[in-house]
Amino acid sequence: MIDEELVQLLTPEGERVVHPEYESTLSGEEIFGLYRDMTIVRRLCNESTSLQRQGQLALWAPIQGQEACQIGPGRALAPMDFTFPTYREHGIAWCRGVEPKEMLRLFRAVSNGGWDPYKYRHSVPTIVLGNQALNAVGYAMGIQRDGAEEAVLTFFGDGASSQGDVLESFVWAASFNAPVVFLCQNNQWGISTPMSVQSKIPLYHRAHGFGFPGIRVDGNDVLAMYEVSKRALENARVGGGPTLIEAYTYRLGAHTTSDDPTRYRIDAEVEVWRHRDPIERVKSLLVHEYKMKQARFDEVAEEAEKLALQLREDVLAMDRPDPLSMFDNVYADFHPLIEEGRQEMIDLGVTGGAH
Amino acid sequence: MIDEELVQLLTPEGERVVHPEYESTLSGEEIFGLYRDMTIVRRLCNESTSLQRQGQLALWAPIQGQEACQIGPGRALAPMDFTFPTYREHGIAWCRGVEPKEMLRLFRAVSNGGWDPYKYRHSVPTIVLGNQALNAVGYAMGIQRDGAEEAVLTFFGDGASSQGDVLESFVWAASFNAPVVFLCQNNQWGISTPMSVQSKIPLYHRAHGFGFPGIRVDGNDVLAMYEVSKRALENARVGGGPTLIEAYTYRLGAHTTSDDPTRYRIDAEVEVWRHRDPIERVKSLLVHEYKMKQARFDEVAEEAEKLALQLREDVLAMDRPDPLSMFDNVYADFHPLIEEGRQEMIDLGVTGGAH
Amino acid sequence: MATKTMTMAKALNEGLRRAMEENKKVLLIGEDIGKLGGVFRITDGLQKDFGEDRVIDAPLAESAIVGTSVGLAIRGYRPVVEMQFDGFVYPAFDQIVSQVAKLRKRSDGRYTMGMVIRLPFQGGIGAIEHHSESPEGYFAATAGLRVVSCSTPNDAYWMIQESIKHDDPVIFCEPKSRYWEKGEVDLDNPPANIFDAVVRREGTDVTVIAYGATVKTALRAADTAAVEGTSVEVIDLRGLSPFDSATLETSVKKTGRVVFVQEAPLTASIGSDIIRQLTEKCFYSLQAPGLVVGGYHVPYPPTRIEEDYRPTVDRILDGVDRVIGFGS
Amino acid sequence: MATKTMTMAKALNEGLRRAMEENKKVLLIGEDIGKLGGVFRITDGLQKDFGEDRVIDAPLAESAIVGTSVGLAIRGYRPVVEMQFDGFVYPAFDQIVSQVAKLRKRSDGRYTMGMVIRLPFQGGIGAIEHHSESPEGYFAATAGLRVVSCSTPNDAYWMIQESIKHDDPVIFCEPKSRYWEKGEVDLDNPPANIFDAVVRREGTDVTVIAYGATVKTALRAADTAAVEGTSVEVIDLRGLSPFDSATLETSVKKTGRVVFVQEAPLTASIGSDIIRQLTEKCFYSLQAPGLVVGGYHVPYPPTRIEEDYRPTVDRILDGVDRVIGFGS
Ligand SMILES: Cc1ncc(C[n+]2csc(CCOP(=O)(O)OP(=O)(O)O)c2C)c(N)n1
Ligand SMILES: Cc1ncc(C[n+]2csc(CCOP(=O)(O)OP(=O)(O)O)c2C)c(N)n1
Ligand SMILES: [Mg+2]
Ligand SMILES: [Mg+2]
Repeated sequence: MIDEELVQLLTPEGERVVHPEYESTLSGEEIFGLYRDMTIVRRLCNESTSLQRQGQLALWAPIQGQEACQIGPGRALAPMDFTFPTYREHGIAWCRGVEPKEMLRLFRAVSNGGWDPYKYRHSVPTIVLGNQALNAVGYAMGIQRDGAEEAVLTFFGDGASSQGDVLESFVWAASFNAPVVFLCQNNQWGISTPMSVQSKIPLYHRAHGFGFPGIRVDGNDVLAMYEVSKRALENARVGGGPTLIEAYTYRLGAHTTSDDPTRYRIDAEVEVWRHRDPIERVKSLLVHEYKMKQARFDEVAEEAEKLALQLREDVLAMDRPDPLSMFDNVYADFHPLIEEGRQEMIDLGVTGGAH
Repeated sequence: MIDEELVQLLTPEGERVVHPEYESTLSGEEIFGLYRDMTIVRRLCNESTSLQRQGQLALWAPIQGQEACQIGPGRALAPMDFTFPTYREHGIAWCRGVEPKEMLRLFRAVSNGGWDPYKYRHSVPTIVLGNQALNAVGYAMGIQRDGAEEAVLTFFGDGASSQGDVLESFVWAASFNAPVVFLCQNNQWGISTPMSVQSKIPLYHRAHGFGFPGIRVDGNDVLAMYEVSKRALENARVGGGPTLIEAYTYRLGAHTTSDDPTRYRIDAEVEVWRHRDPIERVKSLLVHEYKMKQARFDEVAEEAEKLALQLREDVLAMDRPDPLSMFDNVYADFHPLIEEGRQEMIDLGVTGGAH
Repeated sequence: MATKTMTMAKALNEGLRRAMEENKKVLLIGEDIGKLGGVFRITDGLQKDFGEDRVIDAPLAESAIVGTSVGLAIRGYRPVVEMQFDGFVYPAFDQIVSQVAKLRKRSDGRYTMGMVIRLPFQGGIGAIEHHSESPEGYFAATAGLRVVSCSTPNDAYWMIQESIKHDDPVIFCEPKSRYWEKGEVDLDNPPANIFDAVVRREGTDVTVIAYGATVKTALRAADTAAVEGTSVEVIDLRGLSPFDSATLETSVKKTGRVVFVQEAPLTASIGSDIIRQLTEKCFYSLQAPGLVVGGYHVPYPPTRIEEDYRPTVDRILDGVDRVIGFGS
Repeated sequence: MATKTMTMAKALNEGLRRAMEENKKVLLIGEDIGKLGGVFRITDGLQKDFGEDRVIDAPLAESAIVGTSVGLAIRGYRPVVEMQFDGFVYPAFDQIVSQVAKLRKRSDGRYTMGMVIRLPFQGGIGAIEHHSESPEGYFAATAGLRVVSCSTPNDAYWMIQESIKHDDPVIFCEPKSRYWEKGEVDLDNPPANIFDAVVRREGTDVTVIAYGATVKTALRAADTAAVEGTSVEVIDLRGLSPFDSATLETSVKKTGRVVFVQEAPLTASIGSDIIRQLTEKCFYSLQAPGLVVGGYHVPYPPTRIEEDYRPTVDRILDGVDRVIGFGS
């Protein structure tokens, strides 16, 4: 896996790597912050998986193994930047301040979105693969027209990289020199489809063919993810145009809780990647270079535990929406079919709220 | 225009160029054949333009300036290869043996196609930009499954290169190592949209990002177009996978007879390209290197003239189709709405044939 | 100013200009809409006056045109998209159905998809394939969208402005065969309820409902019918989805007979649905089942025979005769 | 062999297997259909038995899946496409509408688009957005396509084979909420006229027409109605476009009342159109206007409330009551 092209600042063993172009600018405390983020996000993800197993969620899309891909760029964002996620960007949502219970509204099937995208500057999830890449470029074109120093960060997977929408978004980003950073989490799998079906060569090369920089980063190295994202975002903000970052990583868990990965991949592969865990290597660095005590890690574990319990409580309290709410926010303005539907439902005596 | 990347075997002045990788393999008579093809195609194109001006065609899409882009690859094809054109591939159609009057059925608005695609191994025109690139890859996948040594050649323009379908076709061609050659005629304009809106860098680079070779050829040099296409097709036939050929050329005429290019481009630009005429340079070569006499060229002109007159005659004789024919070939099998429609039309007393 | 005679193309151009003057957030985006002014010249001169940032010549990709417009709308802009022809809207279908139509809902009302997709639609111009389609039914069937169509220069002028002001996404269907027809445009006084149906000609025997290019054909049919002693009421639908049921019901209750005219084939079409609804609402008034006169269930034919596909005066009159003669 | 009890999922799997055995030109193509057997396991085991060349795991791009299938069909293959979910067919809409539906016509009958697009459709499985849609109306409205749907394992088994054999492109709508329900499959004797409507339960008071998942709901509603003394005839439409008008007319002429049940919203829908046609054909028999009970005009809601969106037994009964009580 570790090839020459890959930007890596921290080995799986937690040792620093000297890279000709990038170096980590973060203090020990800042790195600890990233450790904390990743640990919490993983704990929340585990809680969500078990909530799903217990029938409390319709579905869950785990991010185990991909925490660094999201926490790195998530913390590299400036407050006014805007992000366009898919269904798996829980780490980004966390960095943007979305409340965990808001993230789970979609998965509890009580909402098709879940949070206020303007409040967090984090768009609602896009499930139709690739659509968001074009929406992100459009938003970035809006930034240009406003003359603002902001950037857009958008996400897609190795699978979605084959979608026309993603590829068209490269054309547009290049053509308009739009302030957008494309973050492709190449976790090797699109459900059961291995990366090799989507491309025989590394995905970051695509960008070059469209005329903008592409770069492959060790997606399990949060320091590298942070630095590379930061520079790409800064570059975008000041008119330097788009960048494609390929975060080379691995989906340790199932595609979603509906998936059975034993059907299409072998344990040995998963094991190899377990040894490249993004959290462990940072912990190792913190212990060895910054001499952080176990107590600090325990504190984080405790905090994560509390948040997980809180999330569980919040999810259980999340009621079935009032069926009449399906008529809300479809149109901004009066629409006769909405009024008719609402009236019909009332006449049918459909009762709102929990059941 | 003439940059280092460009494969050129013949200068606009008709002088041979030595290229490290390609050399012309054609005899004087074969080159004369290409001259003849180009001359005839141009003459037929001019006739079609005037037929349109006289109200005999609904529309015409001229190929002036792009003859070499089509005659080169058209003559490089093997009989069993299959081609997927757009609306402007009259030169390819000619090489495949499609009768000129068949090419014009679309433009006289008496058919949505015009010829038997299996007879000529040349698909019907695709007007929705980019669709054909995917169809071509699918056909190529069929060749693979048949274990046949055949290749597919498909066409699109610089404008269409931005379409998701074209870009997805690159993904698929690479993934399946499909025996397909993509021929992008970069004629600098997509109607009024200059090439720079579609890409800031040469289009052939795109292929590299998808993991297969891309090559830029002087699209006004029929010798280069022939050799490069031939090698790419051969390579495809023997399992070497796809190639993208960017034929760097120029649309000398209007986009179609409905278009007014004076609104968006200056005469000077057109003039520059007139001096790079694909036919003139071959003629110059034939005169200087092969000492061909004017009589031979006159013969071709005469032949072209005859064909043009024949075309005119054929077009004028091309009757309005029987309105009832709109119900034919929609479905393979019985469909009640087709029968109802047909009956309704008969009851309305709609008469068939010319009026 | 008062009123001015102009083509529908010019009226749309003036309407776009005024919308851009009144709101800096209005942007135009489409293929060849800059220097060329669009293949129908609807945006003629606008890039010159408003700049390349507000009149955007798009790379050639419809999904991207709509997809980036979604992002621009999220950023607070009001994109007005030009689709070059009806038959080229399909590459953008996914963005329209999955994002444009649903983002307000998905964001619980935070996102406003204040966006117009202009669609030169219907046939009648002798074009080649894909340039004469009537895809409006696909959009009418999609919750979250509004679909409208204009049939006169005055309506075109005001409707495009109203559509741009609207906070919902509007599929704006322009009858391309009528672009060059002239009419009076009142530049000062917007008509009331521009998306409601309007009675274009009063009549007592049969109601004929039409929209876009077929309104004029319906009016011509009414002229002919009048000569033969049949009084046809012609209604221009304007808002296709939602549509103004009240005006239609009033008319159908009066005439007891209704013919719907569209260029689209009938299956799962707007006309079919409106006839179903009118049947429900006017059941006891109807002397005959409502009919739809539309395109046949075939791909749009080569245009040398398109006039046998589109609803002609003859075919409309045949429909009128059928509802009058029904049962006898 | 005779008959065997199996789920609809298994019946489809067996039907595909048999089609592949009988014709070497039959290929399957779709996302995750190989080792995984598709997210619904409909293609389970087929790649193992027929190889990667005949059961093709596609790169993730629906337009390409359909676009390459077109090319394969031109080459003489019979591609059977799996769309992973209804809501992901839209990226392929352009290829379906512009190529699949029109190439036979454009080539004057030389090209045979013998191709099946399998679409797990309708809701009821508690999924997240885009996994519960009913896009069949878009395809029914498109000339050149056929649209069918199955509601029992036996029909599923035979219909998929018939669709694959058919020389026209078939949009094959599979009611995903019924995949796991079992039924008898007669492996030897194909039912006659498998695309024609079939009376699933005889009745005299009201005709209820349904397809896909709603057939079972309609049957349950008929059970309940029977208890209340109303005799409901339930018809499974099967062929959605074209549809078998004769069977419907016979029933409606007998009952005088008709309710159409679908999950799709009503505007420009299949139900609307069939009601319009039945109204025309059975005008004097109808005691009440035909009704459509369907989805509301909103994006498919979060699935915790999907059962209030989909036609329930209650809503169907309400429709039945309305056509019975009409006018009184
Ligand atoms: C247009 C579209 N097609 C199919 C799907 C179904 N689907 C959901 S996730 C997925 C795989 C995505 O793989 P990738 O892009 O690598 O993202 P990952 O799940 O690995 O994060 C598929 C096929 C979809 N959501 N959208
Ligand atoms: C999907 C689609 N969008 C728009 C059009 C309208 N259109 C026809 S040709 C053309 C320009 C094409 O430019 P290019 O691909 O460079 O080909 P050229 O005409 O130069 O040969 C456009 C926009 C179309 N045919 N299909
Ligand atoms: Mg992946
Ligand atoms: Mg071009």
